[in-house]
Amino acid sequence: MASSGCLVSEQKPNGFDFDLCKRNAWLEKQGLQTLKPWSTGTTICGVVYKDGVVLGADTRSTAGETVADKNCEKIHYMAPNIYCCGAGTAADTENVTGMISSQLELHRFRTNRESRVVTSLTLLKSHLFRYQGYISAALVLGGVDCKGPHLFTVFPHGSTDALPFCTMGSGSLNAMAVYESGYKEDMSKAEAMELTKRAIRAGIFNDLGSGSNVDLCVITSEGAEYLRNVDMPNPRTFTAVPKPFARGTTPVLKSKELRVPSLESRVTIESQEGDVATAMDTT
Amino acid sequence: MSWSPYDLNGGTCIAIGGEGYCIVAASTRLSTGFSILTADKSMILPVNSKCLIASAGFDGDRSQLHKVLTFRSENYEHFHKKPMSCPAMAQMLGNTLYYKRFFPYYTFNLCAGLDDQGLGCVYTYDAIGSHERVGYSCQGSGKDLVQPVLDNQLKAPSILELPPKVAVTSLSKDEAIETVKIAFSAASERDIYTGDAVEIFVMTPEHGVQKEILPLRRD
Amino acid sequence: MSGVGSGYDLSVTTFSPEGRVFQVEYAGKATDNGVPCVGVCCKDGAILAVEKPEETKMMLPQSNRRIFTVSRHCGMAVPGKLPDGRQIVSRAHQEAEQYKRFYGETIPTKVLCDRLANFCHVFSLYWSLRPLGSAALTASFDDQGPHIYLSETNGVSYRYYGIAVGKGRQGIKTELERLKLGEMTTREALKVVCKCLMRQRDESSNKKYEIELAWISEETGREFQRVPEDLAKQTVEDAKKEIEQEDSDSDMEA
Amino acid sequence: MIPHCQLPSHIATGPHVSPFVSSPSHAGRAEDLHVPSSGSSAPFSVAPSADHAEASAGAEPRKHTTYPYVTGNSVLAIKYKDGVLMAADMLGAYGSTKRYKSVQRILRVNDTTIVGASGEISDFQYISNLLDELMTQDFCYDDGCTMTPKEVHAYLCRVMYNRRNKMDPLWNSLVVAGVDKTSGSFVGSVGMLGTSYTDSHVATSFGNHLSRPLFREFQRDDMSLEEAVSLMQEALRVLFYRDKTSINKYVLAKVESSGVAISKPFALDTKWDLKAFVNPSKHAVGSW
Amino acid sequence: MFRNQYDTDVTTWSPQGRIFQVEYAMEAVKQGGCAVGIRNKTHAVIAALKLSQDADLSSYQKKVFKIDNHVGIAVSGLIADGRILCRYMRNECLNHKFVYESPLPVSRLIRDVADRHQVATARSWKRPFGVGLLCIGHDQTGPHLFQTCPSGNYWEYYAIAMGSRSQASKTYLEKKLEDFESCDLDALVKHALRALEESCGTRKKDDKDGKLTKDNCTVALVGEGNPLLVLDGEDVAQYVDAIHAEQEEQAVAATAAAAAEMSIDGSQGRDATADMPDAPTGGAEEGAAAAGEDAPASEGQQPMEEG
Repeated sequence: MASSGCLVSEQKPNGFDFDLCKRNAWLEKQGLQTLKPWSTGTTICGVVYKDGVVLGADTRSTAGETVADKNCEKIHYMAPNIYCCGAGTAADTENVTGMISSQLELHRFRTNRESRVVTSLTLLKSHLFRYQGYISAALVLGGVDCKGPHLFTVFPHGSTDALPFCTMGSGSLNAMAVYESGYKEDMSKAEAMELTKRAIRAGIFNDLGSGSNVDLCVITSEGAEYLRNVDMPNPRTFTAVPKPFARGTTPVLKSKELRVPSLESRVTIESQEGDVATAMDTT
Repeated sequence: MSWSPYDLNGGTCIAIGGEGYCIVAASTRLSTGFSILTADKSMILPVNSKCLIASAGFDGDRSQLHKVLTFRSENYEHFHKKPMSCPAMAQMLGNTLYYKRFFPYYTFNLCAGLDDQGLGCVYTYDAIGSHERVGYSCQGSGKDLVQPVLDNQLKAPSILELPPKVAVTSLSKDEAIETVKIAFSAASERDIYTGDAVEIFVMTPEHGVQKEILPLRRD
Repeated sequence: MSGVGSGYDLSVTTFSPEGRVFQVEYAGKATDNGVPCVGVCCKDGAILAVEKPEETKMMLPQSNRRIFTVSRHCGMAVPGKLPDGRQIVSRAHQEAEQYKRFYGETIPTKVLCDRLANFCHVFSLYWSLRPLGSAALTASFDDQGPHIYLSETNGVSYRYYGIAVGKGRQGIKTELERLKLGEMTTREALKVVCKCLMRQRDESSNKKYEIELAWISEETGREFQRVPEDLAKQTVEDAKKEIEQEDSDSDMEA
Repeated sequence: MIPHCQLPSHIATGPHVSPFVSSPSHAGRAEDLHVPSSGSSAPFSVAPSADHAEASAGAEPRKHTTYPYVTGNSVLAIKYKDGVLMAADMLGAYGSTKRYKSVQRILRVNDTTIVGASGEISDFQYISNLLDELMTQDFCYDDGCTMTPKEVHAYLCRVMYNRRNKMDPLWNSLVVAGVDKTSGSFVGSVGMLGTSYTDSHVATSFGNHLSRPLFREFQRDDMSLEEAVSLMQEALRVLFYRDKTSINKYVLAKVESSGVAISKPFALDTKWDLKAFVNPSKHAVGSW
Repeated sequence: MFRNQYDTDVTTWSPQGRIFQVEYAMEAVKQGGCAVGIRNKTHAVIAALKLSQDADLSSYQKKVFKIDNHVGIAVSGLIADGRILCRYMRNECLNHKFVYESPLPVSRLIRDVADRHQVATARSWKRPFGVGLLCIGHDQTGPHLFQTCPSGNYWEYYAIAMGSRSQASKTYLEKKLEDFESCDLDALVKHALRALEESCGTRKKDDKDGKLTKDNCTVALVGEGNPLLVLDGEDVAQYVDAIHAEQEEQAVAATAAAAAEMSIDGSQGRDATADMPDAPTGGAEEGAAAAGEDAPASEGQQPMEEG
């Protein structure tokens, strides 16, 4: 009985296993310094206008308090008529959108039809739901299909919402303030773009997790326009090239000559001036 | 809900001592969490004509500390009829910090000025008052980014060298100011708590304390 | 008789054989010989007035204040030794503030004045202290209406319709008794009070005088205020004219 | 009358009693000042008090207010051409309950200064009493000196910081606004830890996220009163849309050199029937 | 002598309601070096005459103190007592600055320090402070000039003098009172110094003791946009020289005028005060003796240093 009990306990239960997540939490409590994943402490947003959808994102990605990438892309391709902004852990947003994007493409090959935004939404939320929020991807999904323009938000746990405008990420409140005060019904493309640009700028200037430039993506029934860095409001304020060190700044304390016969035999050294040690010094 | 008596309000400061000048610079952004509270709050206390103190860290402690130091320095002037010298101020700052050893001021300080030979002197501290005299130093949220740049660019003699040399940089004043500007514009590119503007105080025996402001990224 | 020179009057902790504490009485002299202060309670408020000799024109008018505000609803005039009086005022302020902090309402005048009398009394109990050479003439307006109280250095405190202390107090008191203060408004009483003070002046000295006036009434929103400068000036001038008029009338009658 | 030497303990200043830098001038001052030594009052430095003795090792330092009970939310303030404008709603929330709906969170301090508070209402009432006592002092001195907004701000910074030093914080973020005869408009803020700043615009709690983006974009120091009011209304409206602990009942206060005016409570127009909101997933059939 | 019963203890009232100990303390003020204060619309100035123990061997006793950037005092009487009050005032100002980040209103500071004076007159274990203070300051209500007294009284003035032979200075000030309010800062300083010189006693031209020199006087000034400035030595020399030069000129002019019109007395400056009644003459110690029989200090053997 005892041995059979042992066997039973080693049997894997059905479904997902979150043992590792629990282990990680425990380790962290013990004082383990967890790795800082790059996250897109981010402002992303989107708005539906008369003919389509405008998505917007900033371009800062951070690792803790340090900027990891000053001009990253947060608006991800899902399908020719669907794009998705991602906030959260960069790796999660990139991989989730990439994975679903490839599924959509396979689906298009199979069905020979344009992808539907709702299909994309369903795939995303099913995937995220299965991981119970451990995949930290907060998304703004927008696109235009045969039914018209669509805008959705997807939360890391898999819940979704269909909205005329929405924001996500650490700068979501800042961007939402702009949307709430500036949103009008039946905006033109230019108006929607301007409003979204302002919303992202609000995130850039008010949220420390967001920064650098504004990316926009406008999707209409005609197709998608990916507008990279439409606004670059943060030029460097001071530039000076640090002076190079004069040769000999680092004193040569001792030198040792190395002969690498195999190298000599294979490489033809055209200039014979100077020995190996001085050649290294110039680096 | 747990309550902490501390907050971190970000910001970076740099001090450089040279021959016949001293530079103290600090960013002016005050933030909490991911929010900017204000873009224009000075972290530098001009104590007197001989000494400047820059403090990064928690704003509440900083303002208390700066007030206490001003209070003491004014009393010193009343009794001594002269401004407190930089080394004296440095020692007092250390004592003031250590006095709160078990409920520390959460501030990271630089005390800089000119000594009686007109040589720039810089003192760098930890939060509870340990300090040493150095040729240049850097504190605050952008410290990890800036300190290597200073080590590389300032060309000051290493403090490990024997016999010991005064660790002031051999750079000219203008070169040093430019290095500070480079360091801050670089830090504001990569440190999210450093930005908006940097105040640069330059102290020379001839012109006293002069202030310059360089705008930085605001994102 | 024990008294001056007997040795029974050197300490506040010494009784004389007749049962008097001379030191307290001597301290009272400081008030009696000091500037005259008047307080009157009217229909709708109360007035404090102090007459001070003008020492030199180099001094700022109003620099030598004897009427102080204690809280929004209460103020006091201090006769006698001004520095001692300021101690009473400080205490009164603390009492008022502490009462408000504790009970959330303004201190009733009676409570305040009793506490001040206690405060003064303490100074007459110990050899190491001396009785205060001042008193507190309090005017206030609380939910019981306007009040005038006098808390004295010997530790007593009484409420009055009208009272005068300092030089010439007897004459002023006699004049006040003749008036129907309870039927007057504070505005009307201002001039009357000024006249009382001016009549008792020592005309032999050529000194110039200044009258400090403060009031609290329905008109001031039950807030203790010094009487506005122009009104005070006008009142004093009117009073002066009326006195001159009355004097010439009585001369004619004579 | 109001001895300056006797600083009330809530603003007790720390610097006089350092054993390290005791200049002789300070000898004998401690007794006058009622200044608790900032070191000894710090809970970290001393053994836990008797009632916590059993939990001495690794015990939490003693904390007083561990969370607020009845709270008010954002306070907003901006400068404009002739003065400053401040606004707040009138909710006193008990957790998520809209418990009190007529809480005045903007206080007129004197003719030049107003103070607004978010956070614990009872703590704000205590602070109101402190300020009232200060103003009564000014009234009693009757010497033409009244506190400027800057002084009120500095004072409140000390109050907040000293309470945090005692690990007994006043659970508020305060906004001080006003107009000074000499230095013009003033807007400043101080948080419960003593973090303070001044700026052209200030917002506490949720307002820092939702309102300041609008202020940073549109506020100018030379804007007219009308512009300032409409900006403020816009900011309040956004807050009402997105802050679950706010109600549509506001008070707006203005300070100009002529004095302080605080409005009666009012409500803003709101719009909840944008057609895109009616059924946004109409065309997204198939999802759930 | 029955009075002696009542004049030895600060907690004893005399039958007339006086406290002699306080009055004696006020005598100490009268023996201190003279100090003069004046204010105009924007500024306040003090000028003080420093005494020295021995004109050749000792330094002059410092008697003007900076309290804060907006307040300064001159002390007459027992300088050591003055220093205690000075320290108290400095602390008050610093404390106020610490809490409110603004200068302490001058009138409140003076009221506090006067209350402190009072306490010393009402405790058996204390004695009254033997100093009077002239205090200048500037705050949000403009420039101020105050005087305190050992009794705990204080007054605000447009112009005042205190200390030994200050009556002569007061006479000058009263005469010129109308000019002060609108004159400029330089003129104000000169007025103060001229008034101070009146107190120097002898008016013989060549007598060094009767003259101000750059070494025996100090000037302090404060006003709108001017933090307190204390001028000593070379800094006052220009003012002292200037008033002396003016006096010379006037004297020359007067002589010339007198020569021209024998009958008319055209002098304005120092001659005008020559007919001052009872202007005391002589040195500091004579002054002490002249202070009257009430003065407890015996001649030439003062318990504390006066200044």
